[in-house]
Amino acid sequence: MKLRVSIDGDMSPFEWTQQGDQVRFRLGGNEERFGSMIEVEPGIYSVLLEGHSYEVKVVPGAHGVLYVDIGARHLAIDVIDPRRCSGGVRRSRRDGPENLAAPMPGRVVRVLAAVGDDVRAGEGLIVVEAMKMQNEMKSPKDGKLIQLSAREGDTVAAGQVLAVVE
Amino acid sequence: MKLRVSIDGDMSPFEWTQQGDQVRFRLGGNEERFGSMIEVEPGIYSVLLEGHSYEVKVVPGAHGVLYVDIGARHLAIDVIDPRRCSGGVRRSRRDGPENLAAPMPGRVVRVLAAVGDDVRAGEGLIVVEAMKMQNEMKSPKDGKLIQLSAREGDTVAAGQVLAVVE
Amino acid sequence: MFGKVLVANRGEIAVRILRGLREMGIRSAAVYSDVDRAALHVRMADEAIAIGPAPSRDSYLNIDRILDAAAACGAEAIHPGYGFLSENAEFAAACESRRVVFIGPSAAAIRAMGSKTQGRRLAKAGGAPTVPGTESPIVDLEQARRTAGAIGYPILLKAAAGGGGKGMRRVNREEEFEAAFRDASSEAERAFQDGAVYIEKLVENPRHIEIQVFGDQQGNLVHLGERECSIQRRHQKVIEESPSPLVTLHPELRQRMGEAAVAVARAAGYSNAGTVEFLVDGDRNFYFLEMNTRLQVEHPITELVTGLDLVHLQLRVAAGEKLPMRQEEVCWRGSAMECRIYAEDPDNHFFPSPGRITQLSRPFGPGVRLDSGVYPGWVVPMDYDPLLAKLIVWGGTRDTTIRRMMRALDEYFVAGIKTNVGFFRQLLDDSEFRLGHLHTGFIEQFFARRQKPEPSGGGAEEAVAALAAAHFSAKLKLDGVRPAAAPSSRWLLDGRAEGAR
Amino acid sequence: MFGKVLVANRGEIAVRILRGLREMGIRSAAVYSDVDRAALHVRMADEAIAIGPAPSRDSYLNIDRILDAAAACGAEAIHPGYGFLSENAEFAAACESRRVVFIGPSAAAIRAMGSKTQGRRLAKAGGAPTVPGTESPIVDLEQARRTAGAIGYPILLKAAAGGGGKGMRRVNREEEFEAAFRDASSEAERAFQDGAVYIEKLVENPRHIEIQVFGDQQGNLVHLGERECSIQRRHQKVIEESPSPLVTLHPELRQRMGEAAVAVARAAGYSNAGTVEFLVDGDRNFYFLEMNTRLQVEHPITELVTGLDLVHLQLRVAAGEKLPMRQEEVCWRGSAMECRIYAEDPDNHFFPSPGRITQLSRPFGPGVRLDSGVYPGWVVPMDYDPLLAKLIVWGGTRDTTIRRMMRALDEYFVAGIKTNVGFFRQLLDDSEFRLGHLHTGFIEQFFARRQKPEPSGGGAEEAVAALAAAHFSAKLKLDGVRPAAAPSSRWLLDGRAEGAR
Repeated sequence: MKLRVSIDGDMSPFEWTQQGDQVRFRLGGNEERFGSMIEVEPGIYSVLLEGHSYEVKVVPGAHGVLYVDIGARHLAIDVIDPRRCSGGVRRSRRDGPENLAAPMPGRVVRVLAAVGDDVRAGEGLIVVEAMKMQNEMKSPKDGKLIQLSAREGDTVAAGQVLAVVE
Repeated sequence: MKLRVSIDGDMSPFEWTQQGDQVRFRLGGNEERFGSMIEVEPGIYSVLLEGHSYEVKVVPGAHGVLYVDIGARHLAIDVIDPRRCSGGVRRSRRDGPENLAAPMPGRVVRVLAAVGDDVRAGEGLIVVEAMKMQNEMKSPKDGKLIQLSAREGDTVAAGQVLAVVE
Repeated sequence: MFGKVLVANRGEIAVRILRGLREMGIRSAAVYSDVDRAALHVRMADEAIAIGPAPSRDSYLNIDRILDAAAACGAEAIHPGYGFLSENAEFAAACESRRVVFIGPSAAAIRAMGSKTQGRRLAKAGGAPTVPGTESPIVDLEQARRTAGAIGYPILLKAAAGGGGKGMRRVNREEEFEAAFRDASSEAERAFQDGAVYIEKLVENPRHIEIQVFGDQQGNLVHLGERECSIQRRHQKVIEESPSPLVTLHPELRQRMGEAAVAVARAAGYSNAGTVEFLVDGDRNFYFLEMNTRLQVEHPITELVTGLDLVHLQLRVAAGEKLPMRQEEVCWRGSAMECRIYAEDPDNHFFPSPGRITQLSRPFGPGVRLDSGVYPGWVVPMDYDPLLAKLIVWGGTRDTTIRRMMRALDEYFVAGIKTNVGFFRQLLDDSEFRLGHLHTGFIEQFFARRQKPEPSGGGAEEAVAALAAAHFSAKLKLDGVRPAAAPSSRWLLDGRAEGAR
Repeated sequence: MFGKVLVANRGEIAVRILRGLREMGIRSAAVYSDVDRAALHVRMADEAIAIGPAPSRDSYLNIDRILDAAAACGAEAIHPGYGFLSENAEFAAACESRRVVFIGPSAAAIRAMGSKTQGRRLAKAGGAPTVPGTESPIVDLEQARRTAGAIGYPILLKAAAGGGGKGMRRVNREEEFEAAFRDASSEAERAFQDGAVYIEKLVENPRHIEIQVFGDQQGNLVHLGERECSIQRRHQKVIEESPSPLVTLHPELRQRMGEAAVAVARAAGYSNAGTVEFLVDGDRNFYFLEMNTRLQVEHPITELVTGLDLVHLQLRVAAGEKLPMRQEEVCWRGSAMECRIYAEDPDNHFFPSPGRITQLSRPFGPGVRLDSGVYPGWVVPMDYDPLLAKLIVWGGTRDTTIRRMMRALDEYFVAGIKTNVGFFRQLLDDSEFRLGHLHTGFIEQFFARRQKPEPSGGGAEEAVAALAAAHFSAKLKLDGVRPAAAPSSRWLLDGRAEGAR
């Protein structure tokens, strides 16, 4: 499979194939490698390569990023399959509507603005609480609040869009 | 659901219904009970009943029996659904062909008889080994070995029929 | 000894107390809120009583419901754990009037230490040094400003009823005083329904070292040595250890601080487990900070070095038994350290991370103790404190303990929710930490100086990491929408949808 | 200190040694047979080398393959664990000639103690009492019969190369002598390729108490106290504890046996970790039984009471360091106990139970240590020893330790394969066990006297058990054929098919 991976922000081509536990893979311009990989527990991989034994742990983060622990290292990896989408590139637009997404799962404890309000960048719009910690979600820009899907008492998931500012 | 259960060999009628974690159940001639049951981990049940908190652990044994640990007790329970089968009653026939089943998972290390041999009750027929322990499977009766499905080196499962004596 | 004890708490500390009860052959009763029906403490108790909806004020903080539960099941005593009602004098008094034993000090002792200003007075009465400052809350702003000037800036304004950094402000110059006072007072009012604020001299980058004390109802009091808790983030302890590296260098400190702590406890008429917190400055002067009138989160490190079981001891003492040892019989062996495992996301501002635990691998082996309140499949509720577990390690020396802790952290894996396990690995690898150069500003400085590890030779680690990520990613796509729990699966789904744009 | 060490073992002991290496900052290399590719010890090592197919003689017992693996990865030393090649003098000698350090005693010391008859001679030379019997294997049947008569029946015939009860026969009367000799000799020949058999006086229902010794290469030798291992089933230890309840009653025994053990070790020119086993009769006479020239399965209980790490010590001593303590600096605290968790079915004649572990919940909390070689989802191979894990508990007193062990066993749950966890709960609940009335015939007598617990009042437990069973049974039917591992799922399927008849 031919992919592109971004490791801590550095993008490289990545190829791999698997047959049973036997894997062949190549990262960027490096030589092709041959090894053995088994997912021994969900999200935990045992990889044997050139005599070394690696225990690799993978957990998904926000926006499709995967956090990978290997040895003493903690890497943020994006895996992009070019056949499926142009993917992985973060939106960097500052024009047009911007979403306000919940930074953590929690409960909406206060809504500080209403649809149609003019809001300023950095102005607090919604307060989400979880585990005795409150987080004030601030407007990403000057503009108008055109959508508001959070109500006080709602339970929200991390990444859930609660408001849109245009 | 109306069932019959055998607890350490004592057979009783048993009824139960469930709605969410709420359960109603009645064992034998006792009063009906109301409680809360959740399978908190596979095979582990948390049951709250009349203020008591029970942690109940269930593992399947041979021949459909379930071993249940509750408090200090270790019970062998057969659950029989009368609508599905007459079930649960152990074969007690001593006439006709008798099966020789592997008492444990393992590997066949020796076969001591051949199909057609006349064998005597208690005569060793097959030796199965697992985890450095050998187990000699003995003929259940005097008779003729009419079937033999074990060969040296075979891997067998517990309960798998390896021979039949008629 | 009691026949039945009710545990008025949840999470890891409820589980820890339930284990202690079972080990002593005492029947246990748990209480639980609606979202805690399947919690580990409910599973592990002999009896369990529902006490109301998720919000703490309607369940774990509701004195009447707790006392009704104790009456309903016939418990002779209540263990409050830490947090919730554990330092609530009104609750202790209500237990006394309902003739159920409160496992802790008297209501009077709790009340005395509940006010920081009164605590300071008691400490002085006991002869323990306190940070220069005022003994009573500020009433006259002008006079307070003069006092602050006399003490010398920088100073701290602190809530009299306070804790956890709430209602606390640093004041560097006289010009900042008035605004800081208003902020501190209104924050204290919101947090504790009490706006009283007092002044303390600010000790720059102190060590936080505390002494465990224990008293029986016959008036015997001992100390069980110190715990160093300087590693804090936003005024919350994250790593504790015993002995303190400072005490290892200067062993006489243990006795001096221990005696001061016992004197303070004696002045307060203290019994059962308590902790006297001190600040220690660069010249090894120590100052009374406050007394925590309950079992401390970090009590296990004291258990590991002394070989005592503090929960068993609490039960014995509360039942009227004498302390089984004299001060000179207390001895210390080796080095113990605790990491508090929180449901929080170090990659995202340490935001809380409640939800379903989909995968949980935990450390085992020599010198490792895990006090945990969770299990695989459990949905960590968003309603309570994010402490999931405490990883506690013992070793013959501090160096062995740190390496063993690293080893244990390597064995720890949680998926479904985020934890700070990886953050500890970075912290413990820090050379200043290894040297034992600890102070309360440590983590802030660590954040400033920490660097990404250099890529290893040949890039094999990156390539292997990419390989695992590629497999994981392919599996996620194959699985489609996974049938997991609401919060985490929805979050996962959102994350993937975003990434696919 | 070594830069890299190869661990020539598998299972829980390989994992335990790998943890020790990581804690000392030493790079580790594992070896594995084909069925162990995904084993925990392979996951936990820094490097891993395949050494052949599943049968031990082709992999873990193959000296050349192990030494080639060590050479290939550049390991400076090999830790043999216990079992496999750990007491193989030829292997130790081969290490010496290949210039890789064998972490253990010299080949000469292993050889001396490998023969039981020579071990007895060394013990006598060191002044340790031995059970009356012959110093050399039987050659002349007639003369042997006369010797047996002189010693007095009952006697034991034992294989000189023996262990684990193989090649051992009890002889009650002279008439039985000849047949027993033939049986013992031919069993010994089959098991050890050596039919030599010798005579020992039979000590009826003795205690089995052993002494841990430790030596450095400078000739310093200490003992680390005793372990009582009287609870055995078919000559296999199942529970060990330290201190021995007998030593608690008669503290002078520790010193006397300790000194005898050190004397034996000194006579053998011993270094590194070793264990001297004694039988103790009803009059507290102790007799040298044999010396195990390796780390013992039950070493963790000694670690918990002494606060020493025996694996760390083994590595230091093997690297040429001096023992870091003198005899008088060794001290003991509290009580430790170990239960050996085997893959075996107590409901079916304790038959082995290999297969996939489908569910695994393990105990945590104060005083609990688990040394395990398995993980959920792992397929326990049928090719090796059934020891899955060791549950080790520490408490201030034996009584606390037993209650804590019961608590920990309650928290332990394994599905997919069978274990003896439930059997331990019955054993530890036995009043004779609680009283510490231990001897090697204990379990046999326990089987004879144990009774079913009485049904509890009202039959609530039966009703709840039936409820859970009914739910489980309904779920099984709903699931249909479950996609589990070959041996266990097939077995499950067969089980169900039978039950449905």
